Amino acid sequence: MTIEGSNISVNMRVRLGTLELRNPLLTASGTFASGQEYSAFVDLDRIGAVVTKGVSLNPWPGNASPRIAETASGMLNSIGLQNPGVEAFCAKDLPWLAQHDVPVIVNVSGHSMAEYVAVAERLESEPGVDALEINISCPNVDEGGMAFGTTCTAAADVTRAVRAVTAKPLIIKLSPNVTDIAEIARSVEAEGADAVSLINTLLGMAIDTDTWRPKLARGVGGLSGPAIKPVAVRMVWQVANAVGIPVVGMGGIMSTEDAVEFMLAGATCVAVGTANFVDPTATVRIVEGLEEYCRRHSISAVSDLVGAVKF
Amino acid sequence: MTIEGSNISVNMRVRLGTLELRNPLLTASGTFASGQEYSAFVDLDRIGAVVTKGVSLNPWPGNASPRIAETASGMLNSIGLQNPGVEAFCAKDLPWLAQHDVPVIVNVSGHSMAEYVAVAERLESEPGVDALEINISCPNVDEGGMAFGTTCTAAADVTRAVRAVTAKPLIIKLSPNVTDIAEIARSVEAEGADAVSLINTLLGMAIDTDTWRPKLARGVGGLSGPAIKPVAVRMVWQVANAVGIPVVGMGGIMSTEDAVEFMLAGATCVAVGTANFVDPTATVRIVEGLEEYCRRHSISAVSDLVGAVKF
Amino acid sequence: MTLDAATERMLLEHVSVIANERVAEGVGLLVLESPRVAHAVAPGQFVHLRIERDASFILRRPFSIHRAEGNRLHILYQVLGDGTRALARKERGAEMDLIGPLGHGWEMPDGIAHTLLVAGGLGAAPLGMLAEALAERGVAVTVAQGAPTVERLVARELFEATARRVLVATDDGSAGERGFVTQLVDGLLASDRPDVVYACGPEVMTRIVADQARAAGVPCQVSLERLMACGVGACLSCVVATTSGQKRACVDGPVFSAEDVLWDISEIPPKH
Amino acid sequence: MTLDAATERMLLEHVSVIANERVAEGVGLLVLESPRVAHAVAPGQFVHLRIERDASFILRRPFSIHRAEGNRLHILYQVLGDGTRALARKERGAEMDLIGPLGHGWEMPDGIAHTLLVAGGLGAAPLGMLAEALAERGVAVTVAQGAPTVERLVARELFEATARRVLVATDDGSAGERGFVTQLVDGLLASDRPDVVYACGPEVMTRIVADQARAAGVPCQVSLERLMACGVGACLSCVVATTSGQKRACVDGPVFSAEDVLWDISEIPPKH
Ligand SMILES: Cc1cc2nc3c(=O)[nH]c(=O)nc-3n(C[C@H](O)[C@H](O)[C@H](O)COP(=O)(O)OP(=O)(O)OC[C@H]3O[C@@H](n4cnc5c(N)ncnc54)[C@H](O)[C@@H]3O)c2cc1C
Ligand SMILES: Cc1cc2nc3c(=O)[nH]c(=O)nc-3n(C[C@H](O)[C@H](O)[C@H](O)COP(=O)(O)OP(=O)(O)OC[C@H]3O[C@@H](n4cnc5c(N)ncnc54)[C@H](O)[C@@H]3O)c2cc1C
Ligand SMILES: Cc1cc2nc3c(=O)[nH]c(=O)nc-3n(C[C@H](O)[C@H](O)[C@H](O)COP(=O)(O)O)c2cc1C
Ligand SMILES: Cc1cc2nc3c(=O)[nH]c(=O)nc-3n(C[C@H](O)[C@H](O)[C@H](O)COP(=O)(O)O)c2cc1C
Ligand code: FES
Ligand code: FES
Repeated sequence: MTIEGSNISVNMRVRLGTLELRNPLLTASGTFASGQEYSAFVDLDRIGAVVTKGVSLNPWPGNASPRIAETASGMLNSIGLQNPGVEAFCAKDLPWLAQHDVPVIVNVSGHSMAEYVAVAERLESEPGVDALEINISCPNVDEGGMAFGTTCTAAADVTRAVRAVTAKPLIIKLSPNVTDIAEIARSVEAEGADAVSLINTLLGMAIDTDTWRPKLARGVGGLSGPAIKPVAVRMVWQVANAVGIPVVGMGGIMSTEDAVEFMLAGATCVAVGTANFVDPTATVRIVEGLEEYCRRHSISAVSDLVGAVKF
Repeated sequence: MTIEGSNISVNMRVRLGTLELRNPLLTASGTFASGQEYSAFVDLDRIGAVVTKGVSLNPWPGNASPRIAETASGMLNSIGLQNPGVEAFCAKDLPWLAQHDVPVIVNVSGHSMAEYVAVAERLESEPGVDALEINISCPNVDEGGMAFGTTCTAAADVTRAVRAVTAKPLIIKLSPNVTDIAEIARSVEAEGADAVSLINTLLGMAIDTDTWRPKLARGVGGLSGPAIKPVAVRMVWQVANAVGIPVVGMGGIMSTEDAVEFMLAGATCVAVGTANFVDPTATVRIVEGLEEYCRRHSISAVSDLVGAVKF
Repeated sequence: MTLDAATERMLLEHVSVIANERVAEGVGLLVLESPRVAHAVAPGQFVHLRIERDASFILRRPFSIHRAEGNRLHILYQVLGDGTRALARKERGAEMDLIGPLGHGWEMPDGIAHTLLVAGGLGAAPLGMLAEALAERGVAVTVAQGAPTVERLVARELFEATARRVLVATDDGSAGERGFVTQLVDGLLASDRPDVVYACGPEVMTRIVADQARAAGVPCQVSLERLMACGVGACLSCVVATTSGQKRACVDGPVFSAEDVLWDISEIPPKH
Repeated sequence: MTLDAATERMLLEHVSVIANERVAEGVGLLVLESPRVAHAVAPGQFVHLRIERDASFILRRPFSIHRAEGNRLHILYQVLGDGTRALARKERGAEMDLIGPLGHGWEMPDGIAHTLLVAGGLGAAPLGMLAEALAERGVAVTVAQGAPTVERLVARELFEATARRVLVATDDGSAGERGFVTQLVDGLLASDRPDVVYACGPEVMTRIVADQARAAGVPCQVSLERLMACGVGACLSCVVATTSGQKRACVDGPVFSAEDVLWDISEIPPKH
């Protein structure tokens, strides 16, 4: 695409397996709902793809409040995958998204292997769903969630089971709360994942020193925001060097430079999460910033940044 | 001890195994050298104990520069255990420390099992050494270091080997870069560790978007500071609930409230690291703050805070 | 849409500080030049304010609109933590940005003649605009206001100017009756027979007022506080349990019909 | 010792801004009321400044003392990132704290008559106090100064007032000779036959000057920059490889004898 006010044209397109996107900027699941709220601030047709809030088979109430706590350069959340269930999602969210020119990646959550499969099967027939992101890394549910993302066997099992029921591009979302994330990435690649996305939140806790109670009703929750960026960049770099499939990088991206940093580390796409809360225009601001960065550095294709870190 | 300007007296004493300390405030290894530099800012006799920079068997050059990078509410370091070796340490640092009224905990680093043992053996005969902290969690060395802290077997092996050669209180410093830190804590407790300390730094990376080079010459390094506090508090809470031995908590402690938060989570002692760089008087400021906090909450013994978080 | 369009849509506005001064113990009054929100805001709505840029606290802070006159917003804020401490340091000319007007405000049904506004502490903030709007419509307003001490009583002039009666209760009796504002409510329900009760304050108080109103058979609206990340309905951090399921305080509230709320004290934001 | 004693020891000082203005393109001059450091500092030493409190950047920033007069410190700073941007926003009266004076400064051996000071860009900062001290002792000072353009040339008055000669080179020729300051050095070494060369600037430049001095058989001192966490010798983040092992720039430096330095360009702090 050609950029106004410049004769250099930057190719912003990237590929996640068979899914071709107009630019590398995705929304991080759970921070952008299904896009409706933020469409008041940004045009969805400027974003690479909308990644929806996690969808489970049945309606899920989520955790008790308080569900968030602010921390130094970050925040903890224990929303707990509250969602109306896949039927309501297909009835309400997909039709709304269908009216917009933006690829849709549905984030699938499960409390059991069977649930992941059931949700994936239900979505398979939906033309409005361009890809699935399987969340095997949610620190905020008791059964399932993160458990599936912390061992190679479990991660491989979920991937194999979902792969068997979907022909859509399959992205597995990895947990950072592990000793060796590269090994888990390899095990899901081996089972046919088309891409991996990371990082989900780091398991954290905060205690109120006046009340002596945890700041989150659930006790522990997931840490996100700028605070975790160095851990996320490191993991993206490790995983990108361990697998052949594309990596979606996220964790504390607030600025264009942050997005570039993840791409240099090896991310083909980047996702913006907590930043939406701080600046509801963050997604499009960063898309525009990436184009501008490429022009400034005379880079003709944004994909030239992927893994370009120099040692 | 009685506090001026108050008729309530707060007992600040705590025990780490057989080691009794006048207060729970330790220095975090590697951020306070052997105390000499900071003795210009604080009186060491106000601190619970000095934990020294990591000491290895032979002199060690450490990593190339740049060795640090600032991150959001934190910093990365890849110092790489630079130190003059245990002989030089015994010749220079211990005599200096002996002139001061402060318990000394020597942080032991090793690039092999044999090295941990050799350093511990060498220190056994030194009366000026009150306890050993074995660093099996350094992310900044190629062999050894963190490798020993990421599996239960390796952690247990190191503990057993060092336990066999020392009668001094033995503290094992755990790595946060693991899937289940509680399980590793249990395995070192089983081998006779008197206490565990956590967390060491989270493995992280930062890339300069102008030069496209990692900000650290070594590429990756250890993340410390306020950014990691929620992860550290969560791990201290998990470990304190998994073992019977005392826990030394650290990770982003900058204020009195931060220290209280770690004690409520289950830490018997707290260590101040990165905060020394920001405020060279942080250690004593927090000791004074803890006394004041206890008085304000009419707590007669600081140890009453340990694990007192309410659910 | 260009990025500026977001601001054209009156949702994201760059504002500047006109005045910022202490009006009560630990309470400041912030006056912002914020034309778009000032003209669009309805009583009970709020803004989500970005107080600092490269600070270590990253989230926006929600504040009710206490008054809107011309292009200006008045915000009454209590100094509690990092955000409000930083806010208290802002001087005339300082620039910030905010999202708003947000949320579902107070309902003013047609044909009501008498109303009772119950304010606990800073709960007076969102009731200011309401009192003015009701008075404008010729609806009689009675205010029952509580505070720990007289030094912490806020918005007195506004209430005196707009309400037919203002009754006060302070914990230490330094103004009005000694005790809690809730002690005044039963009497006022009986004497004034209001058509609607509007309540805002600590959730323990709001809940009692809701019970008192129910007992008296008077419809009651309450404004609730929740920790809010996005402020626009996307993150689900601000849920309120209601008879019709979990609602988001930032879009479905902060004002709810008291009958619909399934009270859960554990959901009150951290004390200070 | 009470905590105040740390400040009594003249190491930690609470300072206030007397003035802060732009003196060149992207360069500010900060004047601080800092009596203890101002009276104790020697040429080439630095302070470790805590610019903000609850900002997202947590580390102190090291700055050389450009001048010290009475109770005041002059700091010349280039605006690069978060810290210096925040510094540029500080107004008269703003309060900060600093650690200092820190480090090992310039050596001024007895009996020297002629000196050559080579400054690249902000390298002029630590050379200011040195030029004044040398002039005071009646030592002849020649300054060779480089900058990208005339707009970015700093400390001209100070050098004009204290040096016998000031030669300038700019990349674009907008002042003095076109090219690098190092082009001036060989000529000056030959013509002035200095007893000592003092150099500060980008490490690529300092290194060349050190070579030029060695070739001419003139002793050379260089001030080096390293990323610094503690600033007091405890963290080992600032090491410089020397013939006598690894030294800490914050205590053993920042000034080193050029012959002792084992140059390693990779150690230069990140460019901007
Ligand atoms: C819809 C709504 C309207 C509000 N209107 C006002 C008002 O007009 N005047 C006023 O003084 N306060 C008001 N509050 C409360 C105000 O948002 C908090 O006092 C403020 O966010 C505290 O920020 P802090 O950084 O000073 O405190 P901190 O405790 O440091 O804040 C830490 C985190 O907790 C959140 N938080 C803390 N207390 C509250 C609270 N009571 N409610 C919601 N979030 C909280 C902060 O937003 C932040 O995310 C309102 C809250 C809501 C939800
Ligand atoms: C002994 C010494 C004396 C100095 N004297 C001066 C001076 O008089 N005037 C001046 O303008 N600059 C001086 N510098 C460089 C100055 O410290 C940096 O420019 C400044 O720290 C940049 O901070 P920032 O937040 O704007 O940049 P950022 O890049 O955002 O800083 C990020 C981190 O890198 C560090 N950093 C970045 N650049 C440098 C650098 N060149 N040297 C050391 N650390 C750096 C910062 O301290 C911070 O920890 C000196 C450096 C040292 C070591
Ligand atoms: C409020 C909130 C809700 C989230 N919900 C989900 C979710 O439903 N599914 C999921 O895979 N990740 C979820 N995440 C994780 C984010 O998608 C992202 O991985 C993480 O926040 C790191 O990115 P960030 O630092 O940019 O926010 C959630 C994060 C936040 C803050
Ligand atoms: C510069 C630096 C050097 C360190 N060196 C060591 C070390 O030698 N041995 C060790 O066990 N931990 C070392 N650490 C880790 C700290 O002791 C501490 O575990 C970690 O920094 C978290 O605490 P903090 O956030 O308060 O700094 C080092 C940390 C820093 C920042
Ligand atoms: S604050 Fe995000 S949904 Fe209400
Ligand atoms: S900066 Fe810490 S040793 Fe030099």
